[in-house]
Amino acid sequence: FGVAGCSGSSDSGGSDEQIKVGLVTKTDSNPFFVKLREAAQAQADASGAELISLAGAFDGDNEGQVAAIENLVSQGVQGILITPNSSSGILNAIKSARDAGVIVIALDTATEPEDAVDATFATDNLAAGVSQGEWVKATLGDTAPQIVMLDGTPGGTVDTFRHDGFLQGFGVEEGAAEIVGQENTNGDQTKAQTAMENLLQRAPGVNALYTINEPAAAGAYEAIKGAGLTDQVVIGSVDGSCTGVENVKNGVIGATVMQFPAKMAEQGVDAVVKYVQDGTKPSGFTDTGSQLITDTPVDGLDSKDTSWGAENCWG
Amino acid sequence: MTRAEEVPPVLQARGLVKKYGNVTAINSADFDLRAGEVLAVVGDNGAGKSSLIKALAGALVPDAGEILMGGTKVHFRNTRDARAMGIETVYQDLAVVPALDIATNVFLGREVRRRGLMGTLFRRLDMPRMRTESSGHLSDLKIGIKSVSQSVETLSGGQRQGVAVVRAGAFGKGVIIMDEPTAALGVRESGQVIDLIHSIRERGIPVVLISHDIPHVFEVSDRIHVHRLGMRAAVVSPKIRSMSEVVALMTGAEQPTDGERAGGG
Amino acid sequence: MTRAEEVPPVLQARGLVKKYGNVTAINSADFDLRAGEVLAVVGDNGAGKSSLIKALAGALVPDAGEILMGGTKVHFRNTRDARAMGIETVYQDLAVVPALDIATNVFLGREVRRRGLMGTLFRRLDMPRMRTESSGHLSDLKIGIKSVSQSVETLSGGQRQGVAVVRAGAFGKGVIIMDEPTAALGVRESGQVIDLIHSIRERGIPVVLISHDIPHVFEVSDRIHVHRLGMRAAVVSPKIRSMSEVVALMTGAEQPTDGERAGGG
Amino acid sequence: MSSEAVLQGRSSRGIIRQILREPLLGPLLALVLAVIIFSLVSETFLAPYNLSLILQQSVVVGILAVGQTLIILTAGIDLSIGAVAVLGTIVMAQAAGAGGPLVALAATFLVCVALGAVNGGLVTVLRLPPFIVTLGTFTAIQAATRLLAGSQTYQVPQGPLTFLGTSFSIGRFNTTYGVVAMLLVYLFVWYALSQTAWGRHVYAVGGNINAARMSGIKSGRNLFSVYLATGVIAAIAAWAALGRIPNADPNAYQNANLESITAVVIGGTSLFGGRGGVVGTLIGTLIVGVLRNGLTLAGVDSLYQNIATGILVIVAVAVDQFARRRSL
Amino acid sequence: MSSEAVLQGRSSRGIIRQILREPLLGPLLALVLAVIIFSLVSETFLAPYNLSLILQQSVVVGILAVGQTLIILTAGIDLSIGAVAVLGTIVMAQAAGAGGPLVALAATFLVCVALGAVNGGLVTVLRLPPFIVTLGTFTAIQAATRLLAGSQTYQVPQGPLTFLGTSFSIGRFNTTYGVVAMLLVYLFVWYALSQTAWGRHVYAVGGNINAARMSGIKSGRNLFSVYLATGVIAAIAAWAALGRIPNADPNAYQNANLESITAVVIGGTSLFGGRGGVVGTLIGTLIVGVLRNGLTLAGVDSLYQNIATGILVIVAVAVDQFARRRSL
Ligand SMILES: Nc1ncnc2c1ncn2[C@@H]1O[C@H](COP(=O)(O)OP(=O)(O)OP(=O)(O)O)[C@@H](O)[C@H]1O
Ligand SMILES: Nc1ncnc2c1ncn2[C@@H]1O[C@H](COP(=O)(O)OP(=O)(O)OP(=O)(O)O)[C@@H](O)[C@H]1O
Ligand SMILES: [Mg+2]
Ligand SMILES: [Mg+2]
Repeated sequence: FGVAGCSGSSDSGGSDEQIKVGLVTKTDSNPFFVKLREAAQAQADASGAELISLAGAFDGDNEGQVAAIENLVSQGVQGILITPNSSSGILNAIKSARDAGVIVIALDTATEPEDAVDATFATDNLAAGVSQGEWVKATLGDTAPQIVMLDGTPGGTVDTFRHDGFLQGFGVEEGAAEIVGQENTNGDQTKAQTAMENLLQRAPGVNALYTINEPAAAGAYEAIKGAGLTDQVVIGSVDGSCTGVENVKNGVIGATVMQFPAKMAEQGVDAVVKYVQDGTKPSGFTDTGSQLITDTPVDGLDSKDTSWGAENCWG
Repeated sequence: MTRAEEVPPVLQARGLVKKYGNVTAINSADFDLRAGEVLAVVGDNGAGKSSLIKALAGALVPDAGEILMGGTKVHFRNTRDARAMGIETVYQDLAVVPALDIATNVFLGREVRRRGLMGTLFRRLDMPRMRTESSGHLSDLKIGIKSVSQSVETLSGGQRQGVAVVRAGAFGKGVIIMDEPTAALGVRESGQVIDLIHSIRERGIPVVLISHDIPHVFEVSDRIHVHRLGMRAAVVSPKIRSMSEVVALMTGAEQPTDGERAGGG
Repeated sequence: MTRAEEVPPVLQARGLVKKYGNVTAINSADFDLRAGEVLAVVGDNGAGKSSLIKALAGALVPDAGEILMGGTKVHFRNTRDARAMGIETVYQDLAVVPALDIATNVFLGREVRRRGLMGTLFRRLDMPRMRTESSGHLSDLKIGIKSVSQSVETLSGGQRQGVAVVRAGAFGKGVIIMDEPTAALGVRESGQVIDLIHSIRERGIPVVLISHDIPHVFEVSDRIHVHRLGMRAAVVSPKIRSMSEVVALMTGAEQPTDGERAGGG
Repeated sequence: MSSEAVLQGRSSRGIIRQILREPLLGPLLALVLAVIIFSLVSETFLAPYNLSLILQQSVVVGILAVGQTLIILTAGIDLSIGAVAVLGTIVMAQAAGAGGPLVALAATFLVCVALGAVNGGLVTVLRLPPFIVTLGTFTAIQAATRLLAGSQTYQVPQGPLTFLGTSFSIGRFNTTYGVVAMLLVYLFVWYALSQTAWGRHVYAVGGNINAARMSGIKSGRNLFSVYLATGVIAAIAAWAALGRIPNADPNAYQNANLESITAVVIGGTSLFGGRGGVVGTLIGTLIVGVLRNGLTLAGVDSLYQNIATGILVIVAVAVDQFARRRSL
Repeated sequence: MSSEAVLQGRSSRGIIRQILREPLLGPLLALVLAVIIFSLVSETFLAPYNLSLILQQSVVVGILAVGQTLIILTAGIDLSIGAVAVLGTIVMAQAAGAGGPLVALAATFLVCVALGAVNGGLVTVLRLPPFIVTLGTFTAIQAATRLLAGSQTYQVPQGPLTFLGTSFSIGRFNTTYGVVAMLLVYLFVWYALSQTAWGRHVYAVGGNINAARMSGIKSGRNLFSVYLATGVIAAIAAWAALGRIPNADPNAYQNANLESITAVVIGGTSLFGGRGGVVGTLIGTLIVGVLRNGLTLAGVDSLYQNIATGILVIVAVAVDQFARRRSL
């Protein structure tokens, strides 16, 4: 049966009308999404479209995202850009939006199945994780690894991809003896600091550190610095924010994997505008790419230095 | 004293003890209530009167001692146990729920359900009936209250006391205990409570009355239990002793006779 | 009546009105307190006595009417304003903070600081002094309390009342108002309060006493303000009227004389 | 019930009076005000489809808020209610795979009621403060849910488990059975609270537990039953959640506790217990839903929406206070 | 003060009695128990370095919990305190760039106190329930912080702003000025609460606001001052936070409200107001810190840690209740 589409509000179509684009991010808080929002806003302004940005209240707020989609459809937008919280949780809402004639584009995270949306512009988070893992492994060289993993929120799609990617790139299995500690940080620097401080008490020999994002890496670094172990631990991260790149430059983080939220947002807004103007529907998965940023490159891994990073960073 | 030996007392306590930290509120107290009598309990502030009757009403579990009803030992874990044995109490601190209306307070814990399916299956309360009955009881006591749907917190001190008295008076079947029921009441209302006590006695139900109002005590009671320093100092007869003697007994200025000390009254 | 015309009353009210929803608690009430007198206020439960004195003490802001002190209009927005004019009150619902200890309650709102730098700069309280003083005041009233560091919630009903009375009695400079101060007190403690009232009058401070205890009222008061249905029905002299006449006036069974009705007393 | 109402004209007026006596005027005013403003700002706001959306979006938190009202009326607070419902969705989805929808429903109700019993037991038998008990169980249940779910979400099949998401029409008004379920939960609990002895006892226990005990109310039993009832309500919310999103996610509804408390408090129920009721909570729930929907229709971004919501929540309660003070 | 104490032997015994009269035995027992267990499980646990770590980790929430204690003593609750502190860090970092460290500190204290005044004004002047007021300001302040910060975190330079992160040694025990600041805040507020009229009034207002008012206490003014003080405390917490991590992040400390309330309640302060104090809160803060640290040292995974923490929080309070009932 499925949820009935709305008829009252899908009076879009006339291209003389103001183009309205809805953006639904996972949260308002993560700088990554803030960048996404800003880039989308800039692009919308440039194309003369109106952008309404909404967000879930926390990572995993499917209900909030569903309500946001419903309200945007009711509002009369022609396209919705969404960074879905869980890859499958909000498919019904997306389907009714599409049934109502709204085009839906996934940003940053693909839905599952991927064709639940019209198109996807995203980073391959697994690949980003793999880059981080490969670099940390290569930098460690022959030293016997003792890995600590500072995850974000257990069960989040992005979390899972990055985590698994790191292990794959590093070449260890989940649950291997080399992993000496793991904590959830919600990507919060203060939680990461506390977690790392406590983990260092238990596993003072740690030498490889996976972090879900750059704030977590910054928090962990404070802990490592406090314990006087900065030379011992190789820190990897993902994001590519300007603060993060700055941290790579200052040696706080060894390497980070940069994503390109602005690209996703710009391409997403363009796709909606184009659709409204001439009816071209976007489709498929577009990888907006990721780039390893470090000042200590290793052979065999493609990387850029921090001055390139500083030019291309976000936030 | 012969009568007392024949019929066992309705409610009796032996050697009750209750301590709060290092304050001994009840200090090995005895208590006897005979069938059909009005027993006054008098004593200084802090003598332990309220604590004693709380133990008798199940509102407080004593540390030691025993309570007997009709000669058999009983054990009250809470007020419900005591109520089940027919003991109804007006507490000094009233035990009303301020935010609820008067009728609900009067019937609290013994609500009346509708007749028929509505009551048995849907368990719907018969509010109209509870309202009518409570307002009847209140006007019997001449407590002038506009509406029984008013919440108790809007009542004057005396009106509240009236609500608490009505509650016990209307439902007591075995023993009715009143802890200073007239303390906040006006002359007329106090008079009504005294009348109520008389009429309860006429129904054959014994009453325990705690009061600081010695003239009232002499007007209504058959025997007077004098409480001092947490225990029963004496039981005296208002026919034998004068008011000033009772007051002297309360303060320890006068000593009871041996019979009085033993609770013979 | 001549004396009253010469010196303006210490505390006076004209046409006070206070409504709660559709209940009129004070219905255009007048009030006069003369210098150095003990004025009793009597009336049925719910007559509006507490509401009236709350208005005089600043605990309640009347909807209409005016209050005068020594002939000049005053406006009390809260109890502090009234206190600043020397009016101290014992409320019927006591107004104590149960979780705080006795000494703190007695000195609440008028705490004593240490002498010297510790008090002025560090604003440290002089707890030992406050404890000593409160326990002195309490034993003056013969209220037996083990320790003034005990919290008020552990006291018996009468002991609590004693704390509230001590508070007003110790600090009143202009007018002392007591709303049923002896309601929960024992015979001896009540007697002490009566003595306290006498000694306050001897200090030249006028007292307003609300009480349902007519013998007490006749023992202590100079004039009796009879309150009925939210307003002053009469002011009578205990020397002219008998106890039963006053009770009849309270219930409306008897009519006051014109002079009494006018408040001449 | 309607013939009864005719026969008992006096008492049904009593019921209406009872409803009106709850301090509802303020929340109602705030709700009406919000509706009027948003219908002026956006044409679509009053469209039946949009109104139905608001209701649908309120279903899960709205149901949870009923349980929260019960607990708050007893002077408690339930920080675990959202976590219990989320665990309920995971249990339902996993059990559906193993044993079919009926087993899944039974398992969910069982688990939620059992957790209600744990909370209730700790509060009544050990006499621990509800805040701490439910904070503890919240933390533990949330972690247990994640362990149980692994790092996965679980799809549930269309059928009985998603029944509450099915929509139907009454005239032009299209809505879901979930909305009906929510309204039934409100009606049922309203009846229990205002028309039965059990409900009066809930108020008495919350208003003055000593007085309740001295009046012979089995206060422990009453309190415990409230926690059990809240468990049942959490299970219904879990069911309704899978109707909205047929995908059980261990990370969902993390704010449900705070949101349900907000709805209760905006609805005029006192956090100190003994005063209030579910009618106010329904209005409180709707106020929150209307704000979110209306602000989006007005084209307000979510950060500005949050600022506006924060301010409007305060205004809603201020209106309430003002209305109450006037009516005194 | 020490000569004073000698002269006033009786009153300093009074102080100790005062401290002990707060219901502290339970929390203390729970803390000692936790310490004993963890020192058996892990050798590193009792190492001075590790103990210092626990203190350092407790600094920010520990300071916020002092403000939370004040508010809860007045029968209120502050859901905004964490958000105020986070806004404080952003203001401090941004103002440091523009005007140097002293301007930054001044700006932070100003902003935090102003927000305290907003909360206090709404609670005292409009008489709105603190839960709703601070929920509203929490939502609004959090959104405003994110708008103000844009997508960025802000590095602060080493210097006065990170002073509270500087470490120093007393013998083998190495700690930071932040820890000292926290202990000073506790000492100061303890003194104010227990030794001054202001403190007695806080208890009176929280215990029975009508009685307080009738006793002539300026209850509104007292309440307002509590909110102002809490603003000051939030500013100190913001300063301490930048000492811990010299990087202001608009997304930090999202759980600080709940964590501070938890510390207060575990410490034995009643959510109904008028009973408790900051000594208990300090113990409560330490219990939470010890649990987190000890469980990690014991090698418990974080989800299992959460389960254990949830259960242990309940156990800590149960021990308290039990101890109190025995001592009655
Ligand atoms: N919960 C408690 N904690 C500590 N002490 C208590 C408690 N309850 C009562 N007490 C003490 O026990 C003693 C007896 O109190 P009780 O209330 O029984 O006296 P009473 O004779 O009823 O006095 P009154 O005539 O003033 O009502 C008092 O000294 C009182 O302080
Ligand atoms: N807050 C309130 N809300 C509604 N009605 C009230 C309120 N306070 C008092 N009343 C009503 O006002 C009337 C007068 O009350 P008040 O307390 O002044 O009487 P009183 O003469 O002191 O009686 P008592 O002798 O019983 O103490 C009563 O009918 C009471 O119900
Ligand atoms: Mg007593
Ligand atoms: Mg009165």
